[in-house]
Amino acid sequence: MSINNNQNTDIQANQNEETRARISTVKNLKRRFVRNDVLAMVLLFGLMLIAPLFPSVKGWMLSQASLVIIYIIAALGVMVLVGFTGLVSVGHGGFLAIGAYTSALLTLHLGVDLVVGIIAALLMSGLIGAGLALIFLRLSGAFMAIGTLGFAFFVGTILNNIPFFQGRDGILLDANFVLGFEIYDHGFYLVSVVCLILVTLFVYMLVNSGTGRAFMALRDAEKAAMASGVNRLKFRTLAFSISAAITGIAGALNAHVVNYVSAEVFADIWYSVDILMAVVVGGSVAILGPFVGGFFVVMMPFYFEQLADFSFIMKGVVLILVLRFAPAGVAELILRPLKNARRTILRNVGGSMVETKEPKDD
Amino acid sequence: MLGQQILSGLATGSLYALTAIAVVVVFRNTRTINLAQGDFAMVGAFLGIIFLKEWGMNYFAMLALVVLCCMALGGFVERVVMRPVAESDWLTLFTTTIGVYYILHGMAGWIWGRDTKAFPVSFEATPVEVFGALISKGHLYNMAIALLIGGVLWTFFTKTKQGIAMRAVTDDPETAYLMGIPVKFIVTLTWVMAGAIAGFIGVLMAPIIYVSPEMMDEILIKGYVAAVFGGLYSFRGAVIGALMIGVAENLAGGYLGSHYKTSVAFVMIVVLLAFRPQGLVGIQERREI
Amino acid sequence: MSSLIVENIKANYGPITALKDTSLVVPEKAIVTLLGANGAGKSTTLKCISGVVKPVSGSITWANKEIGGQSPNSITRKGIAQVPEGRRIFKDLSVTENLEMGGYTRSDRAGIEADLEDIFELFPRLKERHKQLGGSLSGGEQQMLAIGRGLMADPQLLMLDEPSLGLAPIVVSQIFETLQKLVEERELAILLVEQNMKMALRVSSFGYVMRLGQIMISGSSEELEDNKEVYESYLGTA
Amino acid sequence: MTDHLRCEGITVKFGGVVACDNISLNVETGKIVGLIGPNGAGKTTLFNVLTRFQPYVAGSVFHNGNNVDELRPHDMVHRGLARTFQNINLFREQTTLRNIMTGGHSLIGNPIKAMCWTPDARKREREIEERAIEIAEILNLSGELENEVGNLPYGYQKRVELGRALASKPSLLLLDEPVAGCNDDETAELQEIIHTVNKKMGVSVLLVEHDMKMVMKVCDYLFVINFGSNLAEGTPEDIRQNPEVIKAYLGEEEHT
Repeated sequence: MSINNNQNTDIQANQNEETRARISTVKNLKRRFVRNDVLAMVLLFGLMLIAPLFPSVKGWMLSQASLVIIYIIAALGVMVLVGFTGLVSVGHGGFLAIGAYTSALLTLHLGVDLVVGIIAALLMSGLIGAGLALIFLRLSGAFMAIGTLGFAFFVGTILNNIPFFQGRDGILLDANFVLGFEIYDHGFYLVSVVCLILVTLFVYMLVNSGTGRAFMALRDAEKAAMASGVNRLKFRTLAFSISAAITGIAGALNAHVVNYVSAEVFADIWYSVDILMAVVVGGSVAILGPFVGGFFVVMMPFYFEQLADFSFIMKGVVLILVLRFAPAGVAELILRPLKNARRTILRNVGGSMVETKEPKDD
Repeated sequence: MLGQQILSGLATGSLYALTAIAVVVVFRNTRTINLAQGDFAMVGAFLGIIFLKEWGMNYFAMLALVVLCCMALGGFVERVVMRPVAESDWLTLFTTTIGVYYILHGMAGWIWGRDTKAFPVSFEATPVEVFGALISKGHLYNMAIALLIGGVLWTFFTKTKQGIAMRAVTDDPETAYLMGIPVKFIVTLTWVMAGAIAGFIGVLMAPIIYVSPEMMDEILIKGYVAAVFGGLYSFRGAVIGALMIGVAENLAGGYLGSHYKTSVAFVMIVVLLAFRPQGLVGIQERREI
Repeated sequence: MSSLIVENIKANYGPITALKDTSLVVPEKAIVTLLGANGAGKSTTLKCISGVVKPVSGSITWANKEIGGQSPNSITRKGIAQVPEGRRIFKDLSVTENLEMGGYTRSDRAGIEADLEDIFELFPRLKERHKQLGGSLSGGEQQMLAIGRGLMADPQLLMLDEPSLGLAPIVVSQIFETLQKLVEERELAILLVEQNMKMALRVSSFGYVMRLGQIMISGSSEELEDNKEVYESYLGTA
Repeated sequence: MTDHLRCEGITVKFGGVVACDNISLNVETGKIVGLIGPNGAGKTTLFNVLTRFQPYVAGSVFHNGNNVDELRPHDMVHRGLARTFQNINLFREQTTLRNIMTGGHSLIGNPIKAMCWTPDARKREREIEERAIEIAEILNLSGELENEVGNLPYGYQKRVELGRALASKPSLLLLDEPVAGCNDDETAELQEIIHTVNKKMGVSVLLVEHDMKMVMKVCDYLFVINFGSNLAEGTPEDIRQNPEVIKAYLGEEEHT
């Protein structure tokens, strides 16, 4: 319901020419900033899409790249929860597994198309996420982290012990079909990139909508959010299911990138921890964060392939150093100059009266 | 049969209880969910093998030395890793312990290898009879040590100045600081204590589950779940929760089949939290976390 | 001579400049009152003295030695104890344990025992409830416990932050009587932050009025009681 | 005149402590009403009751004559009630613009549509943004729109919070100590803004405040509470002369 719609005009009546001009300059600037953001994303994704055309790019590079993309998508999913709502899940490996098995089983038993598999995975994870949200959202902070950790663990034991899921032997799949065409490394890479583009676009829209604002309001100051009219439970449940659904997409891709799923892989709760880590290292505030984090988490063991334990140690060291020196994540470090520049431009236009106090790092 | 299931459930439960107590100790005073708690114990177990096999120490000297080493490890982690981020939000604290987890995990794998190792000491498998139920000597011994540690902790928290000060810090760190209680020292002490408990757990667990970098993962999760039973604040709740998990797990294993054994903890936590989000003992969270 | 001299201290509290330029003196065995409306900087002044907040500039001298910027631990050891605003009892600790924590910085076992007895004598109610948890006490009892806890540090200067907050008038007057008794018996100096102006001025010998982080008016209690400006700072009217 | 907001016989207990004991008050439509009382009198608790943040054991709250006992805080916002907090409660890591726009949450419509950017949702979004920019201009915050609120000086943050409350197009504004910690200039500025909001935008205001000068100047009517109970009510003139009130503020002279 809306109240006193006439107030808007009242405000406008109080403005003189000068302020009106300033308001419109500010609006135009804001629009330009948004255009620049979109342009940067178009460039990045364009490059990713045409990458297979370069002769030096080999098939194995593309499947490695697909793996990175899968992690980025999963991390974007976790970001919606951790970054936007401030709720922490250490159990998203569970949703990854749900997505993977949904798609894998459908392909195995019904021979569905990859596109159908991905959509089914998305829906399945989203629905289960919504159901679980009802339990987990009764908990706050640390309690929820432990609850979700238990969930991932639970999914692992189910996969291991119920014969339908074929336990540690796993499910071996045949080739992937997209819209009737059989695809290989190149094709799968393109499917992954398209998924990534769609998910990124969605997350961008989410951030720049009232819904995203409500999520972030709950993260930063719960009481203030409620005082702004945000229904806490409703929006948290929404965030939780969106987050689960996105992770489900990553799960489906994960099953098909190697055409194999097994409980061995998904029962490992440290899978969940890895995704969370990607978000923390990359940063969960800017969309760039999961890109950096996903890349880091996948590529680190890749480079230290011969020294699995050493990559563990490096992961730990990097994580601790990032938390200590760049708590907002690596992406924040990259983006900070840009943000500062925009702030300065607007201050000059808007006629700031604050003695310049450089933003400090918390 | 039932009595026996319950008794060995209590025996495993008492080890979960120790883990849960260590989790609660750290959480109460530092808002940190310590994911590396299990790894302290894992390091302790590996050290135990070295002390026994390579240094030829006897069991009790080994136990004492392992506990000392784990205390040092706990203190070291607090001073070097946790203190610089101590003022951060709980997620940062939590993820920092993930970093510690990765490092300890990787180091253990690097130095000692990924294969499971047998712990040289194992107690005679011959069961003894307690109240008509049969239980192995190892289990009995574990329960006794767990009880002993529980008693020592209780005395520490109620009878000693540092123990009371630790509770005061839990209660209201700002006022504790005003009273002249060195809050930072107490926090270090907290981690040292968590290390000590981990040392015991490592040595007690090792003969039962073998030694490997991953040995504590599952137990740690059950320790967490138990800690949540007490609302993460109450020792009593954590112990009750841990014993319940131990017993329920054993009963499920005995009557439903061992497949279901490991899921019991999760199902229990879901049921509990659905009805009592504050935990079993109903202690309200006092700090915003 | 153990007198407290605060000179030109400045302090920030979060985003606010809480203290601009505050100076005050608490002589030996005297009760000095610090008055002022909410947000005037009274509590911050106390926190600077007790070491919880570090002043940006200025000096705090106690018994002719500079103590500004030291930790609460060393300041408590030097004989300055604070009873915080809102009492801040350790809710999960028993009454006795609360008192013991007040004496955390001391190591003379016998002295602690003796003081514990003294405090139980001073507040018999606390003795009756010595095993109860701090959180289960009534507001007045909690205030007694807070004062007792402050005394356990064996201070020469006791600072109280709004001891009358939320308490019924009859309880407040009992507490103020106790304070007077303490000054006589234990040779304490007291620095009192209060909103309850009349009662505070009645027990004290000297007072300061703060506004926006600065001392606006100072004078003997009699002077302040007759000063119109003091009323104005409270009621916004002459 | 009609009552915009009214409460009757509100009682709140914290454990054994009675924070509010049978308090009643009402805010007439279009008026600025002040709620005052010494520290610890229960003002903020009552405030939280009125905005439905605080449960109560007895009594009722009425908004435009409707009983709102069962409503939750966010429901109150959708009914046109907006509030600020005693200790600034903002989304510190977000920009001024986003903070104010979040205040317009009740205007976003269906959240699913909003996040899918349907044309209707985008139209609402643009309106919210425009309104936020306009509010920022009124509150002298235009230059800080892209600045994170946590970096702003205290007085600015106070205004951002007010802006957030105004963004929901409230018909009743509840302000908890709007000028606490502000210097004289900032106080005067906020006072002016409250006046504008009330007179030009027709918003009723209930404010809790310690700065007596400000309260006496701004309010049309005052309620005084002490020890969790009603002590007095009346125009600022009445209250200033009320001996009970003076006693409550300056401390009673007990002769024992």
